[in-house]
Amino acid sequence: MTGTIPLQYFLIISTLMFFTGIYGFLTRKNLITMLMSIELILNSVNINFVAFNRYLYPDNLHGHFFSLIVIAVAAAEAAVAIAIIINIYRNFRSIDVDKVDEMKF
Amino acid sequence: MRHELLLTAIALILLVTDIMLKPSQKPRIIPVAMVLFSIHTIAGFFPAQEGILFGGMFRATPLISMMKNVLNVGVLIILLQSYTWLMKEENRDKMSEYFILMFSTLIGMYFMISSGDFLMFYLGLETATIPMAALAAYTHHQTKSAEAGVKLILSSALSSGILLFGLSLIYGSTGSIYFSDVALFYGTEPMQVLAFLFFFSGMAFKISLVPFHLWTADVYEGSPINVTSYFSVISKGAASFILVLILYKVFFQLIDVWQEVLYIISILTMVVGNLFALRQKNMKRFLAFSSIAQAGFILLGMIAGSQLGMTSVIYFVLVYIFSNLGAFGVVSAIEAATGKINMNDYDGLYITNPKLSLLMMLAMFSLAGIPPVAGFFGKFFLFTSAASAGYYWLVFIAVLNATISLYYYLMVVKAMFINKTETPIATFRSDGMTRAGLILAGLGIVVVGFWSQVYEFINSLSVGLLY
Amino acid sequence: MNILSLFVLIPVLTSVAIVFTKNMKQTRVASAIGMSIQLILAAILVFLYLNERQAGNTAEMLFTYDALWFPSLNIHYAVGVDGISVAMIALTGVVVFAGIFASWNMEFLTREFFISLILLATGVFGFFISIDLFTMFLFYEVAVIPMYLLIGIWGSGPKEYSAMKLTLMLMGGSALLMVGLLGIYFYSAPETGILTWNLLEISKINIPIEMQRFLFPFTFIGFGILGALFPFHTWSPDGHASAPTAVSMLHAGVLMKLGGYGAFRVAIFLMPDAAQEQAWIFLILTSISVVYGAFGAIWQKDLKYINAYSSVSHCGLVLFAVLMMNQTAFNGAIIQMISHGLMTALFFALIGMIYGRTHTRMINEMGGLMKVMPFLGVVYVIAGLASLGLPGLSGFVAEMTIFFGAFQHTDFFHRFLTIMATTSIVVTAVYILRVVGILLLGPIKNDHFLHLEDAKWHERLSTITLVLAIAAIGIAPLWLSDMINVSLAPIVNKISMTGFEFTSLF
Amino acid sequence: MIDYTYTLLIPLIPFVVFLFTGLAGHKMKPMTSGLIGTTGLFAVTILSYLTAIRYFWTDHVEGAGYSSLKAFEIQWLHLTEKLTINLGVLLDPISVMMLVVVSTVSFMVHIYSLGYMKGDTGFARFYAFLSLFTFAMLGLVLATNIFQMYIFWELVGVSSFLLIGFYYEKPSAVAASKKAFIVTRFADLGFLIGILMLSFMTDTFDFQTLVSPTGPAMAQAGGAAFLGLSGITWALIFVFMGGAGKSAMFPLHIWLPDAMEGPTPVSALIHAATMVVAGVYLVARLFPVYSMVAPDALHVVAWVGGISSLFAAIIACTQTDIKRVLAYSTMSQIGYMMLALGVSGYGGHDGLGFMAGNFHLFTHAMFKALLFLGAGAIIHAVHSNDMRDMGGLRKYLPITHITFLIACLTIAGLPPLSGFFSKDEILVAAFHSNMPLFIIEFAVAGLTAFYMFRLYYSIFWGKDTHYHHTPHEAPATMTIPLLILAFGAVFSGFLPFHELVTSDGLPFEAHIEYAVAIPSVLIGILGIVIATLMYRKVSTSPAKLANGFGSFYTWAYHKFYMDEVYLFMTKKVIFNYISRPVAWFDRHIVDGFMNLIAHVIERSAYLIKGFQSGRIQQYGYVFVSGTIVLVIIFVYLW
Repeated sequence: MTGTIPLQYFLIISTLMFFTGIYGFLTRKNLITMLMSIELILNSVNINFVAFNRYLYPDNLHGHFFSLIVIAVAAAEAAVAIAIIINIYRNFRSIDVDKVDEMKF
Repeated sequence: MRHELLLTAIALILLVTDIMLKPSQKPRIIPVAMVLFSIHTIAGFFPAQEGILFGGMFRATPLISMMKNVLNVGVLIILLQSYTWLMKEENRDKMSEYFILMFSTLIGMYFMISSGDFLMFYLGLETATIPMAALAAYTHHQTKSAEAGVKLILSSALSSGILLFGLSLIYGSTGSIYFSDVALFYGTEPMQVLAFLFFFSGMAFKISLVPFHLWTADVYEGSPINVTSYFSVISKGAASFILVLILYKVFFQLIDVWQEVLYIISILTMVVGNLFALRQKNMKRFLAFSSIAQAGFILLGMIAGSQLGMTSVIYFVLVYIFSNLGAFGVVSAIEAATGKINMNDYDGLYITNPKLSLLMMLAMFSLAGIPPVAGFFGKFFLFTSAASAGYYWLVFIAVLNATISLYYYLMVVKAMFINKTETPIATFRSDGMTRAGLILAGLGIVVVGFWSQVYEFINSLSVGLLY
Repeated sequence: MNILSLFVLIPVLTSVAIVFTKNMKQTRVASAIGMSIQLILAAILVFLYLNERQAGNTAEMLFTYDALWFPSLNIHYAVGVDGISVAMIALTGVVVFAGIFASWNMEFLTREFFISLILLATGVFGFFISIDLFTMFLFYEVAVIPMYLLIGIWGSGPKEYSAMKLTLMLMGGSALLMVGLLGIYFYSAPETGILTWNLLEISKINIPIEMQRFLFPFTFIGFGILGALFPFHTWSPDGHASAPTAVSMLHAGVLMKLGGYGAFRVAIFLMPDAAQEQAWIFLILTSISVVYGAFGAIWQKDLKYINAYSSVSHCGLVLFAVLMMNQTAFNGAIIQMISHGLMTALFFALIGMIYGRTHTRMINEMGGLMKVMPFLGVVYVIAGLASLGLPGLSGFVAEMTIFFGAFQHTDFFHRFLTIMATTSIVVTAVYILRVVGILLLGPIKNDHFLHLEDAKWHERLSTITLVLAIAAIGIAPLWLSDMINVSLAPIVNKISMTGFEFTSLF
Repeated sequence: MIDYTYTLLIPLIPFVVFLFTGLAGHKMKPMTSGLIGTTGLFAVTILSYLTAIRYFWTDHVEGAGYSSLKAFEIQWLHLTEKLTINLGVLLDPISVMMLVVVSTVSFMVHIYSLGYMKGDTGFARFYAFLSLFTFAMLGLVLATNIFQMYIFWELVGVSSFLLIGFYYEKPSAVAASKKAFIVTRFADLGFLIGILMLSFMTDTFDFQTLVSPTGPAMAQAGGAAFLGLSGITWALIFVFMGGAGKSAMFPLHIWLPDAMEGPTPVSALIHAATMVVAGVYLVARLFPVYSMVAPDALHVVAWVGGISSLFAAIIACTQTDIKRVLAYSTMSQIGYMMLALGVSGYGGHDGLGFMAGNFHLFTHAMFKALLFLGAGAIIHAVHSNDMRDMGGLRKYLPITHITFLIACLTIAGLPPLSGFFSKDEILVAAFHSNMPLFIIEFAVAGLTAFYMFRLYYSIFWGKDTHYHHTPHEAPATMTIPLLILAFGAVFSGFLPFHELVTSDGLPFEAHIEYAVAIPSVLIGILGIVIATLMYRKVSTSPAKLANGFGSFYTWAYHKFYMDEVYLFMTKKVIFNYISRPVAWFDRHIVDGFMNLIAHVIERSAYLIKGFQSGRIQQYGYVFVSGTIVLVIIFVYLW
């Protein structure tokens, strides 16, 4: 395979995505946006898996399967999360994360 | 595989039954679920086939089925204790969901414990977590419950994200996701340590170790009490089981690293958990923090990396299930009967409800590690395990923390036995199921310690590093 | 059934019986019967023990029974007694018996009270019969924890604070102890042998000296806290002051002895090398406790505080003697434990009875009680005289044995400390006579005291039992001392086998 | 060996009587318990006399010297391999002599008290205590070893405490009993330390072994030095400290005058005749050791004795309470005895002082008991202790008057009364070995005569006091003991002490040395004459004399402020500067530290509560930071 993009590029991208996701999770005030940040994290993981699989271990398919499963699980997670966020909206009339601090200390 | 199949079948049966029942007949689901689950629990104790499935993704050993049985017992007690609460009007039309969600998470845990590779592990983990968020938000009309749900789902998503990132690095560095292969290729290179730490943070979140624990108290407080007790014993127990398994099996090369990690984290966990628990007035929150501190103790068992360590962890979880469910059972019974949840509501409880108070006292003593109840044995073996690896100072700090924890456990005892009040909780009588749950927990607290066969049985199944 | 196991079984059965009693009368009768059986059993044990020794049985421990409990950790339920434990068991039997009768009129939650009290006794008996470190520790904690309820529920004054402080400090002590015991366990098999908790087996090997250096302070202080080692003694005044009568009796009388006994049986016996190296530190601390406790007692105004500080002083003497590490001093330490157990129990019983009548424990609010309650007055004086070491009563025997044991060290450091400790006998006289003078003698200060009654039958029974025991030891100490002496031989041998010299400060 | 095992009964009888009257006394008629006690003592007296006669005369082989023999011994406690505490009966000249003294005086006091204490509420208790004391004192006297002596030493201390505080409702009596006990206890501490040192140097407690010329004690001469004195010297000085405390030697004497708060018969028995001479007896017991290996300690004994006797005599001249005068006189006389032992040598005529000290002990017991019992009769008659309330009593109390006069003459040392002989021997002994002490004692002899006759005249002559009730002579139970003791006081001087009680058991020749005897009698007479001039009639001369001495008189009147010094030491220094700070330290520093820990934990619980802010993002922030910190530690720092 000539002229391919080096593995490092994928890793850099995925790392950037990972930290972007974390940054987003820690700073966005909207619950939905936070959820999206989490998707970023999960996707960075997927990139990792796929890239590792493709570049380092082309003999097996573990990474590919793993990323598929992660996508599926992420979908399930998002579904439940959004259901709960809707519930939050019903109760708090807002999806601002800072409002959701009734319980503390 | 029997555990998983049976439980899946039960969940399906319940689902179908629920569809067929008329709204007025809904409560019938409870006895059905109870009976089925009891059968399942008992069936779990019969010897099962050993071996591996799916090319090594799923493993069944006597040790693993023992772990599942321990969880089953806990869940059974929780189900029994939930009866009064479930029978409330507000829960009438979603009773079966309670069981189905709970069983789903339990199935997830089974798979997690049985996993032979990280993929199965991750699947199990998420199967266990996602329905749990739904359970936390079960009483959806309560803001607290909703808040608990969102806190749990978001935090756990973050933690699984980080864990997954760790897993991807593990895969990258070893080329496999099978435990046995990973163990072979794993070394102490920086990236591998990094990957391990990411993985560990994710697991620490599940066991709620400091500083990954902050969600715990809020979620515990917001969730319905029986769900809380489920979180605090079953979920935590399952996570501890798989952590100890993975540490011993996969990361044994990193033992020097993770022993230090556990050293630091366990001290932090015990201290912070205790400090927070000291000032809690809400019983649920109080038990939440106390369970954080307890998690710190569990690490003391793991740190040994030996058969003794494994045994002590499993045994402690068993003891802890009984003790904590004893405490939660009482809190739950009282909340169900009176709606009171604060510690000072318990003033003078002994005069009006002596049996409940006695059980609560036993549970508190057991949690604090006071003989002759089981908690003492559990703690003692954890400490023995840590000492066997030479961590004497850690043991010392841990026992000091146990002393501090005794302070707040005694505060509860004090409220019930010593404090005087004009308006104690009136005498009440719980229904049969709840009482059965309480008695089961009480029996466990008293018997499991003295009855050394329990420990010896677990020990005969346990193994050390690299089994 | 092994006779020793009965000592644990009977209290448990008694507690169970109490659960089924219907009213206060039945409850206390049940407790009294149970504890009387226990006392008789203790007497039988002493008799059997002496018989066995007479018959030439030279085993280190007699009446042993050994059942494997947790095989994987080699934990046994192992019991056995030698002269020392027999003596301690007899002491416990007497004090518990007296304690039951001293709390005859407990009206509030009677059943619960007696159950907790008897549970406490179970722990104490269990501790003394154990030769397995694990069960020993287990019983140790069993004995400590009912204190919280007993003080917290039935106590007086700042009872909650005191109960909490006492429990937490003692549990802090067991934190140290836990480390010490675990360390001992993991070094109990030198080469590749099987690790063991059994005292006797561990005593046959030598724990590596580096480990001893590390573990000895843990173990010794751990037990020392319960033995009121300065500066970890402050739970004692508060705890005693708040505790109800029988609890103070049991606590000061036998529970504090667990500390001394453990320090001796475990810390010194198993780690003699480190003990000899580090003894000087603790000797300084204990001689401080001896004198300091006595001076502290002078200034107190509350009867129970006086007695609590006096306990600090007397228990300090126990540890002091234990650290002197020779046969005579050990012997003295054991006799002092028994003697102090009896007389302090007597004191607390009397204080409880006086308090029950006058409703105050402040000595300066009382006076001339000898006139209105001559029986209690006389017994109080006897207790006081025993405490200040009058010949013919037990305290004298104990103190003299200790002083003579301690004086065997020929270096200046040890002799100086011994002489310092002996000064306590004067200070003790000062505070005892001060109390007797203010409390019992002189004119009656308060008219309403004129109508107080003297002791009732159960109070007489309780106190006379203790007085008889005190006098018996005081008048004929030889049998007790011989019984202990024989059992000390293995311990002294082990100490002398180690070639270590005492470290002394100067 | 002649069988003396029956002597075991001598201490045991009073013990049994004590137990019986103590436990059952309140159920009997008071007089019954009194009679039981007296009967018991009668038996003891008979046995004692029998023993004395047998020991000194019938069983004695002429010219063989008196050896000491153990009539009985059992093991009491086993201390070390070498040291064993035994209890037993030791008979030798001094113990037999003391046996006679104790039983006689105690018997007299028992009879006397039948009258004196009649009608008192604590009559039975009184007799129980008396029996206890007698038991303890006899046990002390018969001790075979120094530790047994210490045991009974403590027991006499406590019986003295009980008897001084007999009137326990009187605060002054309570205070006095406390003081007596604590001061002697302090002295006993010295005794104990002395025993500890002595026993570890010699490996024995046994008197016979200790005093044996070939025994281990004798090998200790020289020995390790500390502050220039050998170890055994220190040990013996400490032992003497115990003796000095019990015998009220300066500066441990302060309890004795206060002890007069006890009933007068008690003062006669304990604080005049028996217990207070225990110190002398102790030194006499160990005399060979003192004399042979620790002459320095013996000098201490001599000087303490001398100073005490002078000191007490001076104070006695100023006191007005008759019992206190007698108390100081006792102290002074015991000083004499101590001094006699202190200046004595060992063996033959050198042991004159030893013999004289014991002789004086014997005669003093008779006349001092007589004086106290007489004083008791007087107090019984006028219900006051103060001589200023008395006067002219010779008309009302004829028997008391006569016996009291005899006693005064005896103590003043006029021949041929017993006091003359014993005191003369002491002066002779001092004269030959230590001139400064002789001069002191010589002066004290004059002072003694003076203050005794001051007392005598103030009571029986002087002003004619008006009494509320006409004083009347005491009943026969009280006067008969007076007469018997008077007989003893007069004739006991003729006992051949130099043949019976000597330092080495062998008799020696003693005769009156006129060079010493005549001046001493003269100075005694001089004292009497001065007292007669000043006090026979009411006159102003005493006041003038007092003024003449100025502040010295005031100092003496206030007993040289010794009480105040002690009070300062105990109340101020020990209570305020030791005990109180200790109590404070304990509460606030030691306990405060424990509370501080609790407080810190609680504070920190509040300080960290901010972490639990309730915000998911903050939780996530902590989570991520936690991971990063772990990574930094384990990836980069590891």
